[in-house]
Amino acid sequence: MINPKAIIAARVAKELSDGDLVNLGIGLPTLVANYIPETMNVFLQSENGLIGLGPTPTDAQIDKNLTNAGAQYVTLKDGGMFFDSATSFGIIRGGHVDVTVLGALEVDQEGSLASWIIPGKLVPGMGGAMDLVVGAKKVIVATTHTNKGKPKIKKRCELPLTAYQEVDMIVTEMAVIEVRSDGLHLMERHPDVSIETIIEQTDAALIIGDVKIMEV
Amino acid sequence: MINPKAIIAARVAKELSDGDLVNLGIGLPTLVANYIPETMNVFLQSENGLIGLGPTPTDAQIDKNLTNAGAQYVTLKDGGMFFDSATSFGIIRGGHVDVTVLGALEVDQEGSLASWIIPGKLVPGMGGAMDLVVGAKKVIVATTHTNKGKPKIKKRCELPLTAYQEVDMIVTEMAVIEVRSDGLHLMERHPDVSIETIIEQTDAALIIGDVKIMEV
Amino acid sequence: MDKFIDKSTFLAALHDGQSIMVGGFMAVGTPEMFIDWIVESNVKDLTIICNDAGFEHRGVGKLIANNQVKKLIASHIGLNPDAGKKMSQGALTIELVPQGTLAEQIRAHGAGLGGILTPTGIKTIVEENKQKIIVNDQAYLLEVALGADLALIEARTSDAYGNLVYDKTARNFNPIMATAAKHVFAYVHHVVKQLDPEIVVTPHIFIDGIVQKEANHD
Amino acid sequence: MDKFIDKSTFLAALHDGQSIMVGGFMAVGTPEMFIDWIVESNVKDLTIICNDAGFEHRGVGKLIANNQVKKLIASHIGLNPDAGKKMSQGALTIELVPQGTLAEQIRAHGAGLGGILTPTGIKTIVEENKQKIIVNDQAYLLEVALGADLALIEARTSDAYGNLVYDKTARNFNPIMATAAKHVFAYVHHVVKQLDPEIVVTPHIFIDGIVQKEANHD
Repeated sequence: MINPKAIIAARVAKELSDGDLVNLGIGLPTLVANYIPETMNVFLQSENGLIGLGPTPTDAQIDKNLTNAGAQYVTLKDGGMFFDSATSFGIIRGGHVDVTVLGALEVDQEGSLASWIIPGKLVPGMGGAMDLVVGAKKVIVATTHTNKGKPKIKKRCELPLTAYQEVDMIVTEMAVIEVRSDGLHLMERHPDVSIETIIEQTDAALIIGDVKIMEV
Repeated sequence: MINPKAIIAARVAKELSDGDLVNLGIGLPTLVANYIPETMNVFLQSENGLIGLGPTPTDAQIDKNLTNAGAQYVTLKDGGMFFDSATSFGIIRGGHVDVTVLGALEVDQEGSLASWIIPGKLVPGMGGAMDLVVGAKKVIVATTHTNKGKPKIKKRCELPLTAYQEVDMIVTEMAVIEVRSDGLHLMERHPDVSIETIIEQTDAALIIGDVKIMEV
Repeated sequence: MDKFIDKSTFLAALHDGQSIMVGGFMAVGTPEMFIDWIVESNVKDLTIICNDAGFEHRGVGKLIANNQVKKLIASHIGLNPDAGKKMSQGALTIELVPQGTLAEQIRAHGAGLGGILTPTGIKTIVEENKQKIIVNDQAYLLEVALGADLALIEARTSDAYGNLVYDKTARNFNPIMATAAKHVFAYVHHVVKQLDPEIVVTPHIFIDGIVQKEANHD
Repeated sequence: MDKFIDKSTFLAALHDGQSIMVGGFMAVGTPEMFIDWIVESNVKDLTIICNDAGFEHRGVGKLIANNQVKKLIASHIGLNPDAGKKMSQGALTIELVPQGTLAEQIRAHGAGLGGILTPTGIKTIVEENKQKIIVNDQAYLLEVALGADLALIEARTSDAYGNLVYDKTARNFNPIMATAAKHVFAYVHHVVKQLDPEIVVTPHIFIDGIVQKEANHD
């Protein structure tokens, strides 16, 4: 498993459909854009005020007033447009975003997510994450399965929450997990990783049915 | 007193100042625009979505998509612009309108106004009037002093209210009245109308101090 | 991803008992062709949400005249005596809402808010049966979000994606209604390949179907 | 009606203890010249309302670095370690607000609303000390309107009246902040005689003073 992030990003991309409006969080989720088939019309939203995020600009194309929510330079695709922050979060909170993909410090078996603060240690703030997780139709957490061996998928989040019971799916380099009302269903495993290993690296209880092999 | 409406409109116009944003209601208040000095920059707002209302168009200038809130054709002045209804009432409710001028069925000595319904008889609806009266910095009621001899300026409105205690000034063809916390102050009278006549035609109590003569 | 639809697709989206938001202010900015198609469809028991009742032969007034409307939510009905008459006869329920409140209720639904606190209507009959909330010593009415099954809007120009811009005061309620319904159809006067990304008023993601003026609809 | 002001007029509007909204998203769309002038003025005990803390040497971060900020209301401070450090030391109070809530609170103030009901933050620490209101069986937080003494915004172009349009993602919080403060100053890159009335984002009535880039300010 040479590049866990690439595995995760590629697998998340398969969840997107033609015509979807998608918000990709800072960091790992941003990589998902690289795996969307060119034939598919997926519209990327950035909460700082645009729909139609295009590829990273060349040095010559850089416009200092055209950035994503992570302050990286971006481009705008045909059909894209700009709007203010109230409109942007109207789109987000109003249920008009089909899929939001974001990272996690912890995610739990009820679908609650912690991603914005480690009290006393790291206080970046929630930015737009709370609105995105509450507002988007489908919430996908894209994260490494553990933090250097420490499980991130927990029975119950211990850190302050980003949102309560809003996560729909968890994609890691080892597994694809669906959050349902009865708990976490292990849907897919990486071909090189056994179900036992996944259970071992997961604090939360997993419901094991017909586990497919992840396409990697 | 040949034209009461002209007297009222001309007097209301004197309340406007350079740079004011002003909303003129349907009917009599619309006439106020004719008495604003050309040298004065007053910006007229129309709640259907524009600032910069200009004079009535000639037949050749008529654009069916350029109307005021009374569905009359209008023009747009230099510096004017268009916006949607939420923005329009954000401007109104948010206290960004300096003066709103509107008519009345009844107005009372506490500054409450009734202007939108006679139950069982006339139910046009409140339109934007409730927001305008609550939101504007200064509310001027422009009305004939009586309805065919029946006082419109009452001790207390009997009809359902447009707003409670929001009116600042009442301008009629007979008098200029200010609404203060202690009641209605008669500030000016028409040169041809005695204070006694005004008192007689007014149901509300009037506080009489130094009454000036209206410029007509 | 072709959003350009024909009349049959529009008609298939109509059902008895639907709630329909219709853009326009005294019929300025109302998609008249959609109204005519609803009249033709003869669907019944509609709840119409519109700034006003239009005129008897223009705007949503045509739906009232054709007895297709069970309930009208509007700020003003003064220019359509037929609406007042049907209300008096008990044939039409009319809920009158301050115009600014109506705009915010629609915007709130589109923006995922449960409602807003407005000072408008305090100590009037508008406050009946509503929750009053004090913020910083001022009283506000809680006005809840208002959505609909369908929104029918009119715009000046669409690009190939369905981004929209409007024409002068025909803008009015159209952009907010475009955010607040399960399905949104736009009647547009012109179609261009591309719009300047700085001037788009309604992003294409809000629009489900577009009908272009003077396209062949039969 | 000349809205074009100079540096001295700007400086005269600054006072210790003011609340100031500053447009920009990670300093994109932040009027840096205004920030530099505030640093120069050395006013103290400011409450700054901004999407984020900027960077240590860019955006509102410069005011934090210069110890002029008593309280920061923002959604994110991750790119300015100095802000986090000052917070830990107790030298700076930071109130973290979800970004969409911050945007709506500011818009609400500008639009005369007492507040809005949002589902964001329910069952998180954001709900502490806030009123919860149920609408149609869903829980919402009541988030109250947020205004300021001053708003400092950046725009691409102004016309002679002070109507504004913005540049790409430098728009962000600028248009809503322009509605929500007692005095609003805009830093603009270009001035033209006239703007198309259909594309104006901020109507001139919101703007009290404009400073043009590269005008002589001393």
